[in-house]
Amino acid sequence: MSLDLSVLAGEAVYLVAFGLLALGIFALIAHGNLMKKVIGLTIFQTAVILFFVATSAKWQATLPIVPEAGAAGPAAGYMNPLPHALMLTAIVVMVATLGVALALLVRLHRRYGSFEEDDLLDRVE
Amino acid sequence: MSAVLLALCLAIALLLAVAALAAGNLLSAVIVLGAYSLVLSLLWAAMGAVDVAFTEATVGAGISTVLLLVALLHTSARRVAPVPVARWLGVAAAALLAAVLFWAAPDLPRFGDPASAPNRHVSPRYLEAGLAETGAPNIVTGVLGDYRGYDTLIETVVIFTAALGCWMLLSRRPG
Amino acid sequence: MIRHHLPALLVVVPLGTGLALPLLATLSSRLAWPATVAAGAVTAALAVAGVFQVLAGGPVHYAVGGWPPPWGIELVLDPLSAFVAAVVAAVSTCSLAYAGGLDDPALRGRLGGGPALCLLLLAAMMGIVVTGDLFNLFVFLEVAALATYALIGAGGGRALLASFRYVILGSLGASFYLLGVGLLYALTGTLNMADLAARLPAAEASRLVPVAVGLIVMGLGIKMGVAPLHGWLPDAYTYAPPAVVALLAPVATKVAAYALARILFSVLGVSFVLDASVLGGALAWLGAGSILVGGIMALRQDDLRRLLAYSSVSQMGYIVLGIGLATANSLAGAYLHILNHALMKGCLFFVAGAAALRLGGTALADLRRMHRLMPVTTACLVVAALSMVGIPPAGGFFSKWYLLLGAVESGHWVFAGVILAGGLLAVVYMFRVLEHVCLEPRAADDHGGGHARVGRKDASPAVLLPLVVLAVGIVAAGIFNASIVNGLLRLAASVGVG
Amino acid sequence: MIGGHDSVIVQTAVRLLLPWIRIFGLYVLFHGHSSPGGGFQGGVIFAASYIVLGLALGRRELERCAPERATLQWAAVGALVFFGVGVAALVGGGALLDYGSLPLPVPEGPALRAFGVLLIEIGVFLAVAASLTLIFVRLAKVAEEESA
Repeated sequence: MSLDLSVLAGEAVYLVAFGLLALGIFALIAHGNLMKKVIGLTIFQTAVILFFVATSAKWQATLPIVPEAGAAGPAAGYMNPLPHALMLTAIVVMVATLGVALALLVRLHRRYGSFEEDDLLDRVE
Repeated sequence: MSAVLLALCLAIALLLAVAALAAGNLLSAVIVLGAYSLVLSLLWAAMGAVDVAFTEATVGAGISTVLLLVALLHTSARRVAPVPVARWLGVAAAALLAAVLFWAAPDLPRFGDPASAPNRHVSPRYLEAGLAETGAPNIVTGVLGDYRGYDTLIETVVIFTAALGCWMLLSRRPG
Repeated sequence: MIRHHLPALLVVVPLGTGLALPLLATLSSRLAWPATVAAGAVTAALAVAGVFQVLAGGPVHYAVGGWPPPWGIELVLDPLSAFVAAVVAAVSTCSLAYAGGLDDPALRGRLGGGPALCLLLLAAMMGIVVTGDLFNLFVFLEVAALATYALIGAGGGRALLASFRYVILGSLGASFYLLGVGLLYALTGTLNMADLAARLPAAEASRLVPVAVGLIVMGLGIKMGVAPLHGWLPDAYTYAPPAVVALLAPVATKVAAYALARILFSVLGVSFVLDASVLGGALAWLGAGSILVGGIMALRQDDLRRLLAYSSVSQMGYIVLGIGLATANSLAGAYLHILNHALMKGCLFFVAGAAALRLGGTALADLRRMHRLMPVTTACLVVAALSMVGIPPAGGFFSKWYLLLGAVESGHWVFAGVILAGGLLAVVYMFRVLEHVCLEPRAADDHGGGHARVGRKDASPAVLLPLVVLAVGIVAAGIFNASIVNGLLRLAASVGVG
Repeated sequence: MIGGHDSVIVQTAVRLLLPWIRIFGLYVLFHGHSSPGGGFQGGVIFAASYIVLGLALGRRELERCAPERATLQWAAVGALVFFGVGVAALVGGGALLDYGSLPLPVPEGPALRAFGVLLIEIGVFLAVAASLTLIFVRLAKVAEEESA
């Protein structure tokens, strides 16, 4: 692999993460449909996770699984495991938030029969 | 890490995110979101974050999609207006956030640089001494379960709180 | 042993009880609230012991799992965190006792789910206060948020929409915070606050620092409910079950304010806030705006709970203003206001909940003749209102006094004016409440079985006891303000100086 | 759809599939020490077996296999296992979650720490599997009531 392409693809990871953040916040604010807001929120949260994982990468490194036998060798040979561990937690937080958000949405829909914020506001009054 | 695979996954992920948000039908939006999660998990596997990829595949592409589908299952209102209501406010917020982040981007450490601060500080100990100190060859398990076990305890509390919350919210009481 | 493990026990006690409640409730559902209150009381006792331990022996550092920081997670009990922990635990215990006494149907039954969520919320707030790790703070923030969403939504109906809005905004805020932490991590490679503080000066020129700080301030600002980020707060406080608001309103937003102060002063340092950036000024203006917007909006409300919610936006502004000015006096004032506002807002929302139960609503018109019907409750309302308005010896006067001193001595006359104007607004909106409370009902309202015939129907002793405790606390905080400030808060305010 | 699939082939295939999904979940749990996976991923896979069960055999069958109250209590038990290990270390003389001081008959050092991690992973597994199953059951139930 030529170095140029790796640099390009590497920097693109950050830029795509930022682009996804922008997309997510746009949907979160602009969409009037609450389900779409949830989808926007999911994209926003995954973009943050993408950013964290990107800080863990090292070219020419392998998975952070150290062979049982022998010494571990230099750290540069393995991906940085800390962001991985953190992002596992962040994914759990994501699905937990999704569960509660959907519970609220399902109850709102049962009572007022809509996912549209405007309809709900009308019917709530 | 393969640069080609990275670039490919990034492009597809971005496309799928746009598609999920632009879809005029909630059912297709949810399905596309599941595909987006799957591509992300591929991306993270390509970056060597296998544990994150595994979790994203089971949770993001799996459970989350199922939960979203169940919530949609019995509703008839699946069509959504393609044109969002508060478009200009959304554009302004997105543009501001993107502008600020792009402005700061040049000061980020180079992607994949083994000498960047996160790769030089704190984490080397996990890799070099983790197996000897925690007995776990999978260093991510060592960090998750031992070095930062407190986070993981609270993570378990997070999912329990969510279950308890759903239990409270979706009980048989009227409302 | 308890002395040594104190920072961990502050989380362990409420957390363990909260997790065990769904099992305990199988034996007897009547045990749920007493167990909850007992856990809260033990936590409060430990937190107060923590204050004395810190005063006697200096800050306590605790390495969870035995791993030294920055590799493991560190808990820190210093003057600031010990003070906030004691305030949060003590006021929450009153709130839990009140919630148990109220026996809100929205939280009843269901395997003790309601009290369990309240305890998990308390555990999460204690966790936020004692942690010395930025990512750990995020995880606790999410536990607190999830418990809050469920508790607000338990009100049903309008509370569902209010809760959903908070889900969206709150998760956005938490994600902003996490992204800010991520930028700092990318810059320095550490998540431990003390380690980060040591490594940041070398990287202060980086563009990542202001962006990260901005994101963290935005994220925590949403959680604090300062204007203009307060969109979720008024509806949530108005429609959530009264027992829940009694727990949320006094302490939940303060914990976010504490987290902001912790990060600004322990990680970035006072000099960064004041000199190296526009941050201090921006925060001060944010706080000042919040004081005025919240106060003016409170004037226009006809419902007691909604009025109090906007008043919270206004009072949080004082805390943010004090943090933004970052002088010794303004910080002491801001921290003292965390205590005072927790006490008085707790007291006021307890009154609102009791009134909702006995008088059938919290619209100002419903409160007529409350002074006859609920004399004890009304007396507590008056004490809290005096504190809110800033009349000594009620505590509220003193925190605003220190804030005013801080503004004047640093030459910020505009902010001094805003503090006074905020007080004036509080006078108007609180006296409007008192006026309704003391009004005789109109003859037209009294057709058949109105209030007049029922006579006294004050809340039950189980509800009145925590209410009276808080009212006494308000006066005590005023009387002992000098010893609190000089003994503890001067130390807390010196965190990050130099 | 949550009323159960009407095809005998689907129902039988799912019944045959379920044990294998659960065994894979347990494998991911116990193998997380040396390969990707662990309590969380294993728990998610285990919960997936109940979700598949609900989708194919119907909600009633699912509620028979995973009654709601019991599921919530299993989630609490899982979190309490983790919590209990942490507190046991504290009682054993170390810091909270310091597995090195767990009062267990395992030789000290990495072996004891690894054993502690295994115990907490079991707690995570139980909590996650039960919590996600409960969230699914509740959502499915309410969504279904709405359409009725």
